[in-house]
This record gives sequence, C-alpha cells and structure tokens, in this order.
Amino acid sequence: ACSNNSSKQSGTEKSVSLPATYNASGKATAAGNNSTLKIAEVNDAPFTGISSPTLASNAEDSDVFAPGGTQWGQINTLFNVGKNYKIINGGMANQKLDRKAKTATITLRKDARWSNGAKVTAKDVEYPYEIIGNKKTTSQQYSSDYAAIKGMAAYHAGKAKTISGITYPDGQNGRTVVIHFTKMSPAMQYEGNSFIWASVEPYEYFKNVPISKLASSPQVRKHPIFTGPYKLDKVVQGESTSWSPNKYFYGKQPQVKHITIQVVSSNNIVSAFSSKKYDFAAGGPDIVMPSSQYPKVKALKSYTVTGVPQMGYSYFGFNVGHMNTKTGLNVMDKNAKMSNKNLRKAMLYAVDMDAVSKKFGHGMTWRANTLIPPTFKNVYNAKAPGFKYNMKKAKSLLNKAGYKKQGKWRTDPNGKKLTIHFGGMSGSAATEAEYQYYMQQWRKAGLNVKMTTGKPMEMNSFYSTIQKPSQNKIDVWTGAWSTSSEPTPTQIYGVDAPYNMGHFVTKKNTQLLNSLNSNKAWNAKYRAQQFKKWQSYMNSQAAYGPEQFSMSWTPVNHRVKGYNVNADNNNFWSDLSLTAANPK
Amino acid sequence: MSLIEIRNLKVHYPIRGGFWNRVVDTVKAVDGVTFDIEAGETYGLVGESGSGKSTTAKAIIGLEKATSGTVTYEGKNVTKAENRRKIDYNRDVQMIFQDSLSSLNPRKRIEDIIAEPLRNFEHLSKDDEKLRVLQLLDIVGLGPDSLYKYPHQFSGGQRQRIGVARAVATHPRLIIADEPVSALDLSVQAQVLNFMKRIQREFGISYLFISHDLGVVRHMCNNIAIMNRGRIVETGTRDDIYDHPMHIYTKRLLA
Amino acid sequence: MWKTILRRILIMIPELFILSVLVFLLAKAMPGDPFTGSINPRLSPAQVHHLMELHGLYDPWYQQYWNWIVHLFHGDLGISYEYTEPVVDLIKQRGANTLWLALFTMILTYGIGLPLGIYAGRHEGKFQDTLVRIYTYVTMSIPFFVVLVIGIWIFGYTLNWFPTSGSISPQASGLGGSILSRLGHIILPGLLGALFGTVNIVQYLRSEVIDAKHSDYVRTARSKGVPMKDVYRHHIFRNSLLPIAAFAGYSITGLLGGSIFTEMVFSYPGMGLLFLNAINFRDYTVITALVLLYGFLNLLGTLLSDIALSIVDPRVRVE
Amino acid sequence: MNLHNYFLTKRGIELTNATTGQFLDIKDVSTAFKIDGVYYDAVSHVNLQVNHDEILAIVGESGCGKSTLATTIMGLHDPEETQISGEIDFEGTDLLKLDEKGYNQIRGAKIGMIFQDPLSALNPLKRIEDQIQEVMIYHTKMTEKQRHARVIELLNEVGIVDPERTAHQFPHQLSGGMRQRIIIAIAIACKPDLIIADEPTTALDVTIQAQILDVLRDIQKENHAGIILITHDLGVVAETADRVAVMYAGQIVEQGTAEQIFDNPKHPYTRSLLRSMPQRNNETDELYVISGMVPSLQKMPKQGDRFAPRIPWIPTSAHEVHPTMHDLGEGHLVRCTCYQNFYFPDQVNEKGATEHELN
Amino acid sequence: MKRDIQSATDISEADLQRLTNEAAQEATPSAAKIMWREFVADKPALVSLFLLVFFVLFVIIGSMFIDVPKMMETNIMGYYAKPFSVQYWLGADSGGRSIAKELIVGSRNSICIAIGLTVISSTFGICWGLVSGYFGGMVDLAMQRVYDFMMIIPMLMTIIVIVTVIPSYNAITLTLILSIFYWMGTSRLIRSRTLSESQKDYVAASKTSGTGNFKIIFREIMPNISSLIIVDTTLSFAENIGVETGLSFLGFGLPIGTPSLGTLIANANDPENITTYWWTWLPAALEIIIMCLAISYIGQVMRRTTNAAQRRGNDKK
Ligand SMILES: Nc1ncnc2c1ncn2[C@@H]1O[C@H](COP(=O)(O)OP(=O)(O)OP(=O)(O)O)[C@@H](O)[C@H]1O
Ligand SMILES: Nc1ncnc2c1ncn2[C@@H]1O[C@H](COP(=O)(O)OP(=O)(O)OP(=O)(O)O)[C@@H](O)[C@H]1O
Ligand SMILES: [Mg+2]
Ligand SMILES: [Mg+2]
Repeated sequence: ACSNNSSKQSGTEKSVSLPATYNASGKATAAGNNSTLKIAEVNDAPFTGISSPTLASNAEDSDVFAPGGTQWGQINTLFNVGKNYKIINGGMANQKLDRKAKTATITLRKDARWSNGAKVTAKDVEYPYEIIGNKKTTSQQYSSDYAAIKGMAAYHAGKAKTISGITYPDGQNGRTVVIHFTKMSPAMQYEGNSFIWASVEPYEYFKNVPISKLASSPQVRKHPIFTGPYKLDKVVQGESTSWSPNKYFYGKQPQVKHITIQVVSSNNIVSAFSSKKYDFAAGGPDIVMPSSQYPKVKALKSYTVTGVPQMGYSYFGFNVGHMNTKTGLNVMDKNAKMSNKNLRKAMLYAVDMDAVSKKFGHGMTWRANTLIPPTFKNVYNAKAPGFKYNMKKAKSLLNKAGYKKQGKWRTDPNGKKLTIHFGGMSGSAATEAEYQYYMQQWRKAGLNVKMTTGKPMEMNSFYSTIQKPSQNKIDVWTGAWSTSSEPTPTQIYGVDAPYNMGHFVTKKNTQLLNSLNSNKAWNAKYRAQQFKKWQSYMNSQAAYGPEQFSMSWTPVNHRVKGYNVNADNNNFWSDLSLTAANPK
Repeated sequence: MSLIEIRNLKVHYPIRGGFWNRVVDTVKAVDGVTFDIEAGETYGLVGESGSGKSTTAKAIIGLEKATSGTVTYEGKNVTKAENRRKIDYNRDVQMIFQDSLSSLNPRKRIEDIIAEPLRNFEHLSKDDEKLRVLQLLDIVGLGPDSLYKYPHQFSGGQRQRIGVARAVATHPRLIIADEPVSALDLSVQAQVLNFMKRIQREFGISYLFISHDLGVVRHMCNNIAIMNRGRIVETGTRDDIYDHPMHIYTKRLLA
Repeated sequence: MWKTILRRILIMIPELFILSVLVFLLAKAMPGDPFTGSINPRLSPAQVHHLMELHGLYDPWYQQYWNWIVHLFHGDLGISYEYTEPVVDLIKQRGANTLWLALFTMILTYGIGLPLGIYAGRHEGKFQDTLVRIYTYVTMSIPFFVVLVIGIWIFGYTLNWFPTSGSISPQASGLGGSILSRLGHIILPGLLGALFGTVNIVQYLRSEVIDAKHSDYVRTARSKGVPMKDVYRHHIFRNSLLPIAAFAGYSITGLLGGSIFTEMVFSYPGMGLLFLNAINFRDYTVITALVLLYGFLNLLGTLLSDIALSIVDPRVRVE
Repeated sequence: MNLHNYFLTKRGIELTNATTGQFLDIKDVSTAFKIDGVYYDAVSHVNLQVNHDEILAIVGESGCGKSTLATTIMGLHDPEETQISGEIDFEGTDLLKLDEKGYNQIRGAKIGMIFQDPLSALNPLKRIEDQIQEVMIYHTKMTEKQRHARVIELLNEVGIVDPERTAHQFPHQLSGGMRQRIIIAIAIACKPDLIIADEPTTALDVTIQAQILDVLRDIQKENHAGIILITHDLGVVAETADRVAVMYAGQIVEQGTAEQIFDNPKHPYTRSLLRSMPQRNNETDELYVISGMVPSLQKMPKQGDRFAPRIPWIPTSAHEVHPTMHDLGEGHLVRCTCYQNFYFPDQVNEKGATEHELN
Repeated sequence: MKRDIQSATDISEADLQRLTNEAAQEATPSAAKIMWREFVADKPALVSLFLLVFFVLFVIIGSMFIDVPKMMETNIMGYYAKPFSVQYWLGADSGGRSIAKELIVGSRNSICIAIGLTVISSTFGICWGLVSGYFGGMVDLAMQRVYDFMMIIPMLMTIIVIVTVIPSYNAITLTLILSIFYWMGTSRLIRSRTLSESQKDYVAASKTSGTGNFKIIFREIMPNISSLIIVDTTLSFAENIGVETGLSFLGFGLPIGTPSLGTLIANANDPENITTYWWTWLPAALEIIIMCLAISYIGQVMRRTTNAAQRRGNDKK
C-alpha cells in the first residue's frame, strides 16, 4: 500500500534524500505484534496533556495522543486526505461542498464509534465549533474565518446560545450536519483550512463539564476517548501515554498490540536511539529531531532514517512599515530604513545559505527558494531561483541603489550613516553561529549590521519587540513559520495579518493573495498558478526572503514494518507491524 | 569630697521571652549599691561569683548602662555618657581586666596596645608616643624588646603588667581592677600585686579592687565592701571586716 | 516550646508576604506575556486580546496581585497558561515526583554520608581518612551537572542499567509494578544527587567526630572504664550525629534546589523542570506559585530543623 | 604567726590519723609528648606512693606536669603521641603493662578521676542518671533498679538536695558546684581505692570550693580510699592534704607530710612559693616574686637543677649536676642539695637563719 | 604628692632609636611571613599556590592578546574540528571557534566573575556580620530579619527570574545579581564570631580607652577574625567558580558571545556530545576541578596558619 515516494526536490541543492517510508525485511511476527511499539516524543519539557485537538495548542499533545487518530496530528479526524492534502471520501465522514447553497454537508459513516462504544453523532461534529467559539473557552483556535459560518459571530459574542448556521437534518443524534456559510472558499477543499473544523468532540462525554473547565477536566486529561484505531490505556501526566487497539474502530484494525509514546529530551534522544530504547520518533511530518544530530543517527546500524520535508520554512524578514492600530491594517513606510528593495535583495544574496545548510544542517536543511514549503507539491514553485549566494551581485546592487562606501561602511543613498539592526532568537549553539555568519557576510558586503541587543534575544523579548505595531529596534530578523496542511499565506503576509511583522503591503500582493481563495480558485490549476505567481512576486520584492527548508526526519528501527508518513496514507497506525519482540 | 561616689546604683538586665519577645523578667545584677572611693585608696569589692561585682565595675566606667542611681566623679554626675565625655572622665578612669589574654587584642603589638588610649586622648607625635610607651613599659618592668611582640608571647604575669601599663598611660585617677590576679599563678600574682602597689604609691592612683580571694584583698585594700546578690551587705575597713565580721554572709565567706 | 514555634510561624507570615510581592513583581517584569510567541496562524490578535482580558492581564499590577492573593487564600493558585490546568493540580503532580526524588536522595545522602563521615573522623589522619577526604574534595570540585550527564551516559545509556527519562515506565502496571518502576527511575538520579549531598555531611560530621573525640566528656567516659567502641557508640556518634540529623530540614531545601539540574538531565517531570518551562513560557501563575512554594518549604525546613534541634539537644530546649 | 598553724586550726585534728598500707607505688615514671616528631618529657622520673586513707596533694605552678601525671596513672594518653616509661604498681599490677581491656577494668572501678572543668566533663546530651549509671554498668552486676538506688544514694552522699529530680536533669541545668558533685559521684560510684582529683575546685567559687573539699574528705573517710589531690592552691592543700608533693617542671622537688612542707620547707621553690603568698602580717610589704619563667618543654635543660635559673644568686656549685632526692627523715624528701645553701636575696645577712625566720 | 608618670623613668631621646631597633629585631614574624612559612612546609599547597597564581596570570595576560569578537566569529570550516591540529590545538566547537582560545578568555571571564562575586558578597557579608554581631540588640534583631528573609528566598529560581527580567545582562550584571544571594553564609559566620569576639575584654578595653565603635569593629575585631575571613573567602571563591557554570548549563548564564567555563562545560549537556566532542567540554571541566582542588588546598594551609596549634612551619630548634 505504500508508494516509495522520495521527497527529492528540484530548484535548490538538497544533498540528502530520505525515504518517507520504511519496511523491515522479513515478516511481521506474533511476538513482535504482541510486544510494545516504543515511540519517542522529542521535547525538552513534559507535554501538556490536553488530548482534545480543539483545546490543545501545541504539537506535543497532538503527538502523544496521535494513535487516537488515523494519522499523525489527526486526532478524532473526520476526513481522509488524498494527495496535496485534499479531503477525500472514505474517512469517518464525507464532506460535500455546495457552492451555490453555500453549505458544507458532513455525513458520518454508520459504524463510527468512540472508543467507549458510544456512537459518533452529528452533535459531536458540531460541538468543536461551540468549544472554539465559546466566550470563555481556553481554546486558541478561533479566527475571523469562522465568522463565515452563519450565526457564529453572534455565538462568539455571547449573544446566542447556539450557532444558528449549523443544522442537523436528522437530529442531533443523527449522522448529518449541514453548515451554512456566508461565503465559500476553495480552501475548504483542503484539510487544515480555517473554515471547517476537521475533528469531532464527544459531546455526551463532555456535556457535564463547562467549556471553560474542559481543558483541565479528567475527561480530557486522564480518560479521554477517541475515534481512532487505538484507545488510551494510561497517561502518565507529562511523560507518556500507552495504547492498545480500539475494538470499536470503524476502519482497519491495527496489528501492533501495544504502543507507548514517551517524552525524551532533545539532548538525550540520540543516546536513546543508540541504546535502542525506541522504535522511532513521534510526529510524522512534524518531527522535531535536531538536524545537528543527523550524522550521529545516520551511523546507527539498526535504524534507517526516514523523512519528509517539513510543513514550514525559515525566512528573513525586513521591517518596512508599521501597523495602524486603529484600522488594524499594515502600512508600508516609504522612508523606512529597509524600504529599498535592492538593499534587501543585496542582503539576501550576500549570505551563502547553501554553505550554511551544508555545514549546520547536515543535509537536513537546504536553502529555501520561495515562501511556500516544497511539501505542497502542487502549489510550490520549484523553479524559483531564490537568492543563491552571489556577493558580487550583492555589492553591485548596493552600489546601484546608491549605498556608497564611506570609510568602513556604506551609507544610505542620502549619504547618511546606515546601521542595520539584526534580531534573532537565541537557540542552539548552531543557530547562534549562523547569526554570526550572517552578520559577517553582511559586513563583508559593506553594511554595518549589529545585533539588536548585542546578542541573540530570548524568545519572549524577541516577539514582544517585533510584534509591536511600530518598532525600530529590529530592521532585519530571521523567523520561522510553519503552515497547516492548507498553505494559504494570508495570515502572515496579508494586509491585516498580525504576523506580517515586517508590515509589507502592496496592492499587487493583496490582489494575489485574494486570488488564491477567490471563486476562480476552485479551479485547482488556476489556484496553483496564482500560488506560483505570488511566490515569484514575493521574491522580486524581497520584503521577506526565504532562508531554509528542512526535513522532518526520524530513524526507524529495523523491526518496524509499514512505516509511512506520506500525506495520503490514512492508515498510518493500522499499517504498522513489528518483526521482533524488541527493537533490533 | 570623695574621688568618686556611687549612689544607689542599679543595673537590671531584661530577660526577653514569651510570645512577643517581651521583657518577662529582669536580672537584678546590681540592685542598689552605694559606696565612696577616696583618692589614693584601694577599695575592695568582694563577693562570690555572680554577685554583681563586674557589673558594678562596668557600670561605673560606662561599659554598661546604669538602670538607675548616680555615679559622681569629683562632684560631677557622670552617669550619662555625654557628661562623661565633657569632663575627662573616660581618661581619668581606666580598667584592668581579669583575663589578661583576652583583654589584649591578640592581633596587635604591645606598642599599639599601650598607645591606644594615648592616641585617643592625647595627640602626640610619633616619637613622643613611642617614648611614652617605652617609659610605661619601663614602669611595669618590661624591656623595650616587648614593643613589637604580640600578647601571646608573654607570660600571664607579664601580660597583666601590660594591662596595667595601658591603664596608667593616660594618668588616670582611678583604676578599676576586676579580678586582676585571679587567673594567675601564685608567684606571678605576687608580681602583679607588687606593681599595682608601687604605681599607687608613686602616682597616687585609687583602685577599685575586685576579687574573691580574701588573702589578696586583705593584702591590697584599705576599705572593703562585701557584695551578695547585687547588694552590698557589709562595708568597713579591712580590720573591721576580717576581725569582726558582722553579716552572716561575710562570716560564711571568711569561714 | 509551642509558643516559640507559633511565634516563628507568625514571623514567617510577613516574610512570605514580602516574598510574594517580590516574586509577583519580578514575574510581571519579565519581557513578554504568556501569549507572545505562541504564533499560531489561527490565533488572531483579537483572540489574544480576549485571552489577556480574560486572565486580567491588563489590570494594574496591584489589582492583579490583589486578585492573586485573594485566590491564594482560597487555596487557588490560578490556572497555568501553558497547561490550562489549575496550578494546584499541576504542582500536586509534579511536586509528588520531586518529593519522591528528594526523599530518596536524602535517604541515600544520609545513608552514605553518615557512615563515611564517622569513619573518616574515627580514623582521622589515617589512610582511610585521606581517601574519604580526597573523595569529598574531588566531588566538591566537579560541577553537579557534569556528574549527572556523565552518570546518565554511563549507567543509563552505555550500560543500560537504569531508565533515562520520566518518572515511571509507561508499561508499568499494578500497584507493585508502578512502585518498582518509580523506584527504578529515581535510583540513578538519587544516587548521583547523594554523591553530592554527602560532601557537606561528611565534612561536617568528620570534624564533629574529631571534636567529640577530644572532648572532656569522652575523657570522663574513658575514665569510667568504658571500652573505646562503646565510647564511640554512646558518646561520640550520638553527640555528633544528632545536630546533623536535626539539620536535615535545611538539606531538603538544598535538594529541591539541586533538583532543577537532575530533572533537566533526566527529563524527570518534577517541579524544577516545571519551573524552567514556566520561565520560557512566561507562565506567571506557575512561576509565582513555585517560587512562593519553595520559599515556604525553605521556611518550613528551617523551622523543622530548629524544632528537631531543640528536641534533640537538651541545651537548646526551651522550657 | 605560724603559717601552718593558721591553716591547721581550720583542719582540726584529722591530720594526726596514721596512714595505713600503701597501694599505689609510682616508680620512676616519665611521660613524654611528641612535638614535631621529637619526644619531650612533661613528667620525668617521678616516684610517689599513696596509702589508704590518705590525701596526697600535688602542688606546683601551671604547666609543671600535674595533670600529665594524673592522666598517666589513668592511662588516658594517646599511645601514638606519648611515650611512658617506668612502673606504676597499683595493688600488685603494673598499670603501664596493661592493655586497653585490662585498664578498662581498673578505670572507674578501682581508680576514679575527677576533672577540673565540670561543664565540659559531662556529656551534654545525657541525663545525669545515665552518666552515673554508665560506670556501674561496666563494673558491677547490679540491676537497673539497684543502679538507680545507688545513683540516688550517691547523689545524697555528695550533698545534692533533691536527688530524684537532679538525676533526671541534664548537665546544663545544674550549677557548677552541682556538676562538680556529679563528677565526684561518678568517680566514687564503684568505691574505688584511689581517687584522682585534678584541680577539682579551681573553676568554682570560694564558698562552693570549701563544700566540695568537705565532700571529698567525707568520702575518703567512708571508703578508706587514697586521694591524689592536684591543685596549685596552697590554701586548699593546707586545708586538706596529709602529704604533699611539690612539682616543678615535671619533677618532684620536695615531698613530705603537710606539716613538713608548710612548717619546714626546704627546696628553694617551695620556699619561694610559700613566701609569695599574701599574708596578713606583712600587708604593707612587697610580696616575694620568683624571677624568670618556667622553660617550655622543648627548652628544658637536659641536666642540672631545673630551678637553678630562677635563683641566679645561688652559685652553680651549690647545685648537683644530676639532682637526686635526698631523704631528710620521716619521709621528707627534697631534690638537689642546693636547699642547704639557699637564702632569699633580701636576707643575705641571715643566711643560716632564714628558715626559722620564715616560719 | 602626685608625681608625673613621665618623670618616673629616664629614657633619653637618644636611646629611643637604639631601643626601637632592638625591639624590631626581636619582633615576631608578620602574619604574611607565617603564612609563607606554612606554604613552604606543605609542598602540595605550595605547588597549588604556584599553579593557581601562574594560571590566573597566564589567563589574564593571555586573554589580552586575543581579539574576543574575532575569536567568537563563526568559522564554518572549523565546525567541530578535532583537537591537536595546527589551527586548533584543542579543537573547535560547533561554531568553529578555537576551544583553546575560548578556554583562555572563558577562564578569565569565569575567574573575574568569581573574584567579583567573592569580593562583593564577602565584603558585604563581612560588614553585615560585623555590624550585626558587634552592636547586638535591636540592630542585630533587625539585621537578622533581613538575613532570615534572604534565606527563605529560593536562590536559583529567583536568580533565573531576575536574569530573564534584565533585558541585556553581561558578566557585570550577572556578578551583581549573584552577589545579592551569596553574602548570607559569610555574614552568618562572621556574625557569630563577632558576637563572641565582642564579649572579649579587649573590646571593653578599647572602649574604655576611648576608641570609637567603628574603629573597634574594623581595627580591633576584624583583624582578629581575619583568619576566618581569609579561609571563608578562599573557600567561597572556590565555590563561586562553579556558580556561573551551573547557570550557564541551565541556559541562564552568560550569553553565547561571552565565553566562560560554564558555557564551555555546557557543551556536555548531551550524552552523545560527551564522547563525540569531548574536547569541547573536558578541558574546561578539568580546569575547574584542578582549580577548586588547588584552592581547597590553599584554604587548608591558610586555616592552619590561623590555628597556631596546627602549624607545621614552626621554626624547629
Ligand atoms: N549581659 C547580661 N545579661 C543578663 N544577665 C547578666 C548579664 N551580665 C551579667 N548578668 C548577670 O548578672 C549577675 C551579676 O554578674 P557579674 O558578672 O557582675 O558577677 P560577678 O560578681 O562579677 O561574678 P564573677 O565572680 O563570676 O565574675 C549574674 O547573675 C549574671 O548572670
Ligand atoms: N597533649 C600534649 N601534647 C604536648 N604537650 C603537652 C600535652 N599536654 C600537656 N603538655 C605540656 O606538658 C606540660 C605539662 O602539662 P600539664 O597539663 O600536665 O600541666 P599542669 O601542671 O596540669 O598545669 P595546669 O595547672 O595548668 O593544669 C605543659 O608544658 C604542657 O604544655
Ligand atoms: Mg566578674
Ligand atoms: Mg592541669
């Protein structure tokens, strides 16, 4: 069932190509399947322990409760996913979009049940919206897109008790839910969109707990129930979860009888693998194995490293404007220090990301060429050249733009002294070495670049500085952005996007972004084309410069059969089997 | 007029305790003591341990605050610290301590120890000061080689003599000697007592001599007071006390 | 005696109060807030604003402090922003882990330290004594965490004798199984911690024993014809052990402090790790609660030590 | 006035009691301490005897080796730091040849010791009763009950008013005098034949001093024990002792009955010592002062009279090269021949008559 | 009747010089001399002392010749270079920075922090203890309350919080922050000694000689507890060297651009790095161990100097 589809990309030089799947040689054995599959969750802190995908706000939680869903990161998920994360039929529910009526109809399959045996009902499909939109909720999922559901705004404001736009044609306990929208978006066809919530919550099981207290209730923390192939046996708060097959699961019964997922700190993970304590790391497409460990892990004899490109990228941001706090819209400043396109481009050309990636990334990172991660094959612009290292070009760009050298450093076109402040979050020794390298390169190009506080900034200070509506402390920074499985970039580059921290706004940009989810975009080809256009445009403006892409990777032990983290594998857990009773 | 008159002197130490660390009780270390010391005489204060002898001495010299009562020196009230400072009381009244080792700062050379009161009360040039120190050492029978030595390099008797030298450095009128020889061996004790007597003869100094050794007190003192539990139970001349003890406590002490 | 204890406790209150204000202000002064940095494409600024308001984070500090302290008196330490769980529950969970570890470490520390100190003191100046002292000097000179990292590498990974993360194995089942598993998880960190904790005890005890050995009451005992081994047993050991045992209260606080390192290296989900995490996420409620709790434990430790000492030593006993 | 008579009047008639069998014979005992790896004699070639029913006082300046001698008899020295030679014959056994075990049977049972500082000599953490009982546990077969009874009896004996209460108290709750009584009680608990009292009264008050000495005397009378009383207080000696040994710099310089020593002192040191006491009839005079200091252990001359440097006006020829004890009859022994030619510098003209003069 | 004391003796001015000279010759050796003698008598301590002095000098002088910003520059080519090469004697770290150079500069930083911390906290602790112990009474009571309060503050946690609060901190601020929490031990020790020292008669003697309180505290009492101060300072110095390393390990020590022994040892935060990149942390760890051992040894000798009974370096006759 698994296609051996490697994630080799074109456009940039990527030195290592990893398989997304692993299949142990030999047959799965009874002893193996009756033993415990040991999965490591790489994280330096204990996990929070919120099993509900609606309430959880971090990846660790969705990792350790993953066997409760069909795929990594898809707990209690409604839909199956095909190529390019498009929603397809065959999952717990099917979805039908009616563009004319502006409705989405979700129909549950008959045998969908919770792991306690209860039926999954239409109310369970609706309940997440109540949780998300509730005034006192602890969920962090509510966004303006939900206002597209009729009645949601009123409910969110506390004016209505129910969401009028969600109806049950065959009753609350039935199998059908119809959601009425004020507008329809092509993004709705893809998993991870911000209009249709893709998982269920057990209303019957939760109904006695007020929504504000739900996150700390035992129903969520200690004895949660799931719809996926496994049921939770035990959760040791912050440390581990253990699982066994869920006999009520509607789909293919899993073969491995026990699974444990345990938190391991990133410092210890390599040692843990070398002493064969785990079969693979948790997270599927979102594993956070540090790339610096790759060479050591690669050397392990009884493991094979697998990986897929991450749904994310890192970028250079330039501060070119501010946010108008009244309108909530970003505004570009013509006279901003970084408003010169050529200056920005020169800075991007001056750093040799290929070399950096090679040395620090060990092939697990590579130079990014656009602002869409390559994992979205249909919309990713593989042909974009990006900013390949070219110091000559950098210098000539600067010269052309009037940044002349006066003494040691270049001045701005008006002959004024130019000092550029670079901000970066503190991290591993490697990240900070990278910062040093960037600064060196920029200085080589003649730009006087200094670190904002003289050193990498602590994460909180960094964000509180950069998220201010208007700031002049950081002129250029590096940041990282991870996308959901629906990559529309409006949230970060849109005119009203709070995370558009460089405040880059142009008519063309707004137009391109809008076109991604316009009516025309129901045509996939058109949508892909617009995506690519947007990517080229962004590179031409260089207000945000792509920095690096990276792999999500993990070693997989040689006793594991059927490991496949490709997006279209909707049977991740059920396909797994083991050939031996202990990690080899 | 006597040199110094002590009238109804009381020193009470508060005992703190109880819930709020309040004063729950007082130790009446000295509880109404009255006596006079004439110029040039040696006044003996005798009593068993804890009877308040040292406390009396400290209250007179100002190391301990008197709870009530007065100390009059040459007709002037010196019970309060500021009054003492006004007239040269602190300079005129000096003290010799029981434990010769602990009363000499072990980290200071003899020169600095003896010069200390000089430096505070008289401002002499370096050479004058040294000369004075040497003279003082000479008086108590110590050679100039002692100048740079430290206290622990002397025998007990020598140390006590250094204490005497320090006490007489500022030409005091009264020296309070709190058990100056109790810690000394018999033969050494003789040395110190001899010196004290000699200095008295030569400079007309008065002593308040505290001891529990009756033999020594009799050897030294003209007038004697017997203390018991913070009070003076009997006073008199030496012969009165030794030959006709009146108070029962005195009798027991002499027994 | 009871009065003294009560008074001590009353004195504690203003101290704790000052500490709470201090901690609260410090926590608030940290740059950022619980919601910076949680860059979630779905979390809109409006929602952040909503959450900040919900948690009263826009109120002036004294107002926030007041709310906090009022809740505190109701046994409510607030809700962790990061864990969206009452801090009390969180601390109960993690505290139990830290407590087990600390207790175990303490038992080991005393179990190793006492005999070693006595042994060294008894054989003062001899070969055995020199060995023990070399041990104390060397241990004192190595940073604690280096020992931890080396320890986990040798015994946890290379030799594979001990588990290397967590407080209990996920497979552990049944009461007996889980107790055994918990024990298994604290043996190595406990031992390494004890290796360190002993140093002070050994040094202190050694000099106590040496002092006692030359004391007058030991001479008196010997003049009674008591054999040397009995003199050790009835006089020297007892007299030098008691003050140390009484100081155990203080050492708890030391252990709790050291637990941050242990928990970090062993990914042991205790209060130390919780604290580090809370710092990174600006989880104010957790930070303030933990610092206050540790302060309270420090107080308790000193109080316990004082009480123990006054019970053990008749000279200190207040009548 | 006769000094001895002055003290005698206080002592009454006990002095005349005849002494009986000798049971402790110290023969040529030397004790040396190791200082920087070299042994120096703190006590050198001491010969002493103690009889039943007798109080032998050892007097001498501080540091002359009194305590060292006492601890040598008790066998309390650290064998690695000290070197002991000679023979201590105690009721037929040579104590110096005993091993630790043998010694433990004698300590506490046959020999009891009273130490100077009553606070530090008691274990601060143990009740009085336990500390007294301890000695009985090792030397008697008494039951717990019997031991308790004996404790009460002992406390009564040493003059403690409320024995039951005191038995339950801790040392710090008692006054110095009471503590010293406890130590005495411990020392006499097993009715030892010999009691060594090392300055039992120095730390105490005059009034309490007398009481303690009374207790000691009573005990002795009752048990017929021999007592070695170590002190540097001549008053105490005159009040209590039957015989007196005067020590100077580790050696015994004179030895005799109390009468002999006080009435007819021979050795220059003894005479100087007696003369430096303040006396009633010469209060205006200067007290006599012994010039010089006792040399430290390391600087002790190997030969010659150790007191010679302190009486420089006596010619060297008057001293012996290796001073020995000379018997003057009736057990009165004196070291060196120099006593024959000794005079005080201020009494030159009456050289021959000085002795009478003093008395 | 009353004669002047001055006339009681007849020493001429002329004799003064001679007498002074004579006396000076008889004088006892100074404390420094005694200490030196002690060191000579104890060879391992002497070696420790030389080692330490040499090392501190080497590090301080050596670091003057190193261009720190340049040294801290990333050199991608030198990523985890193995030791014993011409360019990297002791190898390089993840940024391709020379461990040897980092070690020198880092040692200097760590030693300076330790010295600064020791000087500040000890000075403060000593003054606090002296004043509190000398005056006693209400002064002492109030000062003890402050002490009690400082003792209940969970030190490590509070330091971590403060470090995160302070926006840009460096070696100096770090030293100051640490100093806030490291004076209590010293103050307690000094206070208890001062309490007992104040009871001694020489203090009373000074008072009756008319010497002022603060002069008594600092000129009379302090010299007498100087041995305690020296020993305590020496030992806290040894302890303080390790303080920064612990914080650096937790990630709250010095920023990366400022190398220190702590940041170097923190390379050992990963069991794999311990073996694979041993050169990044081992030299720093060894250095700390050796330094602490040396200081302990020196401290011991100093303690001995202060206790005449234990002295070994007595002039033997
Ligand atoms: N600082 C103090 N606080 C409380 N009580 C004190 C203090 N100093 C002395 N006392 C008490 O005051 C009483 C008198 O003490 P003082 O030292 O004057 O006696 P003394 O006659 O000199 O005794 P000794 O002969 O032992 O020196 C004693 O009971 C003592 O306990
Ligand atoms: N353990 C020891 N090591 C070295 N020298 C010692 C030791 N004990 C005593 N001495 C020395 O031996 C000499 C005799 O000491 P001892 O204690 O016997 O004198 P003492 O007559 O009892 O004096 P005091 O009257 O002061 O008690 C002294 O010079 C003393 O310094
Ligand atoms: Mg007194
Ligand atoms: Mg003695």
